[in-house]
Amino acid sequence: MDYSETVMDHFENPRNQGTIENPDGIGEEGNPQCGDIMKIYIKVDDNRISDVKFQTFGCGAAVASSSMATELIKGKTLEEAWELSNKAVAEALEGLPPQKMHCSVLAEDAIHKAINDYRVKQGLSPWEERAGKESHHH
Amino acid sequence: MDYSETVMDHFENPRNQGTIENPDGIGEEGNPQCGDIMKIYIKVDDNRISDVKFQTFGCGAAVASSSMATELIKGKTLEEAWELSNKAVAEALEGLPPQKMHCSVLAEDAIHKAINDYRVKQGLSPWEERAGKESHHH
Amino acid sequence: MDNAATTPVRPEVLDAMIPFMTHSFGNPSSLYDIAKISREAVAKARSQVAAALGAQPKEIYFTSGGTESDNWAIKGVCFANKNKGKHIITSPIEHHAVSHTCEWLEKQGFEVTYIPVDKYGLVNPDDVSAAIRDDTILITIMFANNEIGTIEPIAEIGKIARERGILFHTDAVQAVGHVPIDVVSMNIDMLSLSGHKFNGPKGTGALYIGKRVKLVPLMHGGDQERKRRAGTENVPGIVGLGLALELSVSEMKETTEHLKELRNRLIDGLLKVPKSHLNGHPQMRLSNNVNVIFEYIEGESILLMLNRKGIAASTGSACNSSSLEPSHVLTACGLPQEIVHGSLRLTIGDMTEEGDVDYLLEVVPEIVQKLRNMSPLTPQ
Amino acid sequence: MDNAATTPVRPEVLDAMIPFMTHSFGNPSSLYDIAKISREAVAKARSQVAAALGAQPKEIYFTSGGTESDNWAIKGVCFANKNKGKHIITSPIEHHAVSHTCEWLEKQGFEVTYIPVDKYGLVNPDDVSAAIRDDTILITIMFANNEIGTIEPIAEIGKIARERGILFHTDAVQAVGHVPIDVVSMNIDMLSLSGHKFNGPKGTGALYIGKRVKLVPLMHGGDQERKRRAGTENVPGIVGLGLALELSVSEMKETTEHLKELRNRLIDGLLKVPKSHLNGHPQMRLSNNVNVIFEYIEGESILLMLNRKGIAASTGSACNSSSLEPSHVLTACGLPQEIVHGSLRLTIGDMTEEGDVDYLLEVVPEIVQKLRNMSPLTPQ
Ligand SMILES: Cc1ncc(COP(=O)(O)O)c(C=O)c1O
Ligand SMILES: Cc1ncc(COP(=O)(O)O)c(C=O)c1O
Ligand code: FES
Ligand code: FES
Repeated sequence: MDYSETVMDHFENPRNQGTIENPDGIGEEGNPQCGDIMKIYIKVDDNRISDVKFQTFGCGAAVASSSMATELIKGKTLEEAWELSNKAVAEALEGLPPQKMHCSVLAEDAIHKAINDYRVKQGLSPWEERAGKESHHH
Repeated sequence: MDYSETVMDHFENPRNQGTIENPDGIGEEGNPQCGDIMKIYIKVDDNRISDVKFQTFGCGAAVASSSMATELIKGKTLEEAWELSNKAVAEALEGLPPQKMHCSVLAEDAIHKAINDYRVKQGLSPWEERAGKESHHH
Repeated sequence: MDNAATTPVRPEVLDAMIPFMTHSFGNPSSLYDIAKISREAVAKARSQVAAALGAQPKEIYFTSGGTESDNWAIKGVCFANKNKGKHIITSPIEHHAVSHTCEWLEKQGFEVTYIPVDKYGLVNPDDVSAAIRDDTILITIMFANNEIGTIEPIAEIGKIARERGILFHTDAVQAVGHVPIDVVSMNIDMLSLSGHKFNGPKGTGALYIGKRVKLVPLMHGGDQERKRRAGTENVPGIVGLGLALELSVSEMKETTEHLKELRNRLIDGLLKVPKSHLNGHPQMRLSNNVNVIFEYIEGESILLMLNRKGIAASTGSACNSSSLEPSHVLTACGLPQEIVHGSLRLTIGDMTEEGDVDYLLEVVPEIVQKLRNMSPLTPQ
Repeated sequence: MDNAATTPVRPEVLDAMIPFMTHSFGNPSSLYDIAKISREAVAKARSQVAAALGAQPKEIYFTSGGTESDNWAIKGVCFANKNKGKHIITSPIEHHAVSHTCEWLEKQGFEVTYIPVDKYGLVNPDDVSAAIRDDTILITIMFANNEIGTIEPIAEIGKIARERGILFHTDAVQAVGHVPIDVVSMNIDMLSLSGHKFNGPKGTGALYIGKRVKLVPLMHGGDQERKRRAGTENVPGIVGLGLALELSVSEMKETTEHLKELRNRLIDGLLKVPKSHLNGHPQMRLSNNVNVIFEYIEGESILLMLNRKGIAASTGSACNSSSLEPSHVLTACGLPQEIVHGSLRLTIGDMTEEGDVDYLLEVVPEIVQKLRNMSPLTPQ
């Protein structure tokens, strides 16, 4: 597996790793094929993600994607955070090997679940996944 | 092809190579499979092979067998010469590779033909090949 | 720490190979003198391999590796006997060189029975016996497993196969040079080995084919290897394989003792980590193999961390394979999916020292702790 | 003088291989850093081979030699397309790695058409076109013949195959590194090559597989080579093959000129012997190949005599083969049986010098005379 130095950096020194006590939203996503699991915790203030943490059971790409994705949505509005695609995560990591793209999808999906968890708890209707979006079940 | 030094000696310095003018018997034998041809000329005095020559178109083992076989029958009675088996030729050559045993059979057969050619010319009935003898057509 | 994957060529083996690369380049199947040197060197290697297995030299056929030997043995017997029967018996923990070959043959109309293994990865010979059908043409069970190191009851299976008149092939790629083998007393009809698993060259292997075995070539072509395996002989490779195997066998007793000591120390130390378990059989295992599961964490990430500490290792995790399927070996041993992902295989070699083991016992627990801190599965 | 059989490894190629035998022994398919060096070296070799053929690196698959490449291409396409059709077109002068593979496939229910060759060993592309049937799935015609050196009209055959939508494989074992090749403009779908024919290591080869080709693996097993050719990569071998091919191609123009000069001199000199004839095409022939028939004498005995003079050579005579069948190539060219036995193949290489040619021109006529004196076929 040839990972970029950015992937290895985020893998070895993961940003935002851990949990949030009393989070405003939690999203958990797993890939049944590879068995990996990612959990995202968010704190929302004023429609912005004021804090975010992750826990990941998974490969190097999964850990690095969690770390990078949480960095990218921290401080962003929920709308902005929703728009974060797995491709953007992979790009920010300076690329992922083709068979590891699904690991970044896990991050996108876990964030969406956390946002919708928050929305539902707020009594709002969940946002819908855009059509034709990449799946982590390949 | 691993030939013994005796084979190589008889191949490089063939004994009795050539023809006999007005021979008493000629035997020619060919192997239709490998295409090789051996021709034996004999001179008979007093029921003994007083001279013998060969011509061979064939592999190293065929040439060496011709050379060795002619050496072995020279001066022998026709009965003794008839008894020379291809195995004896091969043994005298210090062995032949298994797939080259048929080359020595060629020598045995050509000698038999030469002896019978002589016998027929003398008005005698030809001798019969012993049963179960090795064939050069394998 | 990944000696089961591949080993470097020993210096004396390399020295023996080089002349055949640069000088004596004759083709051993041709006539001329220069080829004689090659021919004799190949003959010597054939005797060396035969001696290591208790076989006759003419029962040894050189190939390009363990994979070719496995493919040849299995496809060769199946295509040669397809009029006799179409049933194959194997185990679910075979190397892919065997299992994928069997799967392909299933698509060609053959039928395969997979004998289940117990939690240690052991095949029960009685199960093999029970699985034999009238149309069984081949039993193929590996000698020792490459992931968990379990050594199978080969002599018992061989006895059953011989009694029932069925051909028995064993993939002994992990065993040859490491475990005593005797094809005669073990009733083995065909045996695969691979040069680079015992400090011989990569791209070399052999298949032992007992005299009574008929099989179709995998490589059709020239008359090499008694017309059964075509292709210009890889003379330097063959020379290297022969010598490396001879050396391994002559040093086997000593090496094994040394490795077992290190292995046991490593296992004992790793099992001190809470929620860790040994995979494979505690006694019937290769002396170089350690395979441990750490719950709640994932294998590829362990490997990456180890790699950063300068240690090469292997895992049964799906994330480390391009197929995304977790180890079929650990799954067959009955390990639940969540746990299969956290396995770590460390295979030691003659060059492993006590200090290496100590270093591992220092870094692995730290890595496990770090990854467990990160994992959503770790109980609070 | 038998460079078509095998060539020694060039010193600079050996130097490039050795580190991968003794040090960087990582398995290129695994995770750890040490493996990265191997992985990059294999990638470089793949690019070198691709560049030599005008192909993409991902269309190059490493094998254990020309024989494996031929077997894989032909069996692989046939097994993958057996529902589409079962007809193969080939020539009667293929290397046994192709012809014996086709013969085996005939036993498995495939049908083979052998396009006749003319007296120079040339296949007529129109004949190929005429032989195509609705169920033709593969055309396999060699690039250059190993016995008589004739170079086939590959681009023309490729054009026909592409137009008719049929896969085209060529055994280019004798051509690669010696003749310019471009798989794209020549419409070649698959191409076999072997490392030891251009001063690379024995036991190495490659198969070019164009993007549109589907074929079944010959080696089932691990995920190596994009899951199409299993088996631990022979990293030193692959590195050596890549470099040797790059060097051969870069020096091709110069080498070819030099060889042609020597070759023509040798041919002219040998044909001065009465009742001698050139085999193969006078112009469309490999620059290293000389193949001459001397009437009334037999090939093996010529070789033995030459051997004693320190010269290695080759013959199409049956007496030199363990099968006792004379050269199928010369027979296909229409030579009568008596004459087929007297052929002599001399193949020169970059290390051949003018003095070697002079020496040959001195000894061969003497040997021919000596053997003719001994032959019952020589007219008095
Ligand atoms: C034309 C041709 N094809 C195939 C082969 C087989 O190559 P290898 O012996 O390297 O497997 C050879 C060489 O022997 C050859 O000359
Ligand atoms: C048990 C087993 N069988 C077969 C193989 C295949 O051997 P190779 O990669 O040398 O072809 C291996 C090694 O990878 C193995 O461990
Ligand atoms: S998350 Fe499945 S392999 Fe990375
Ligand atoms: S006589 Fe036929 S090969 Fe010797």
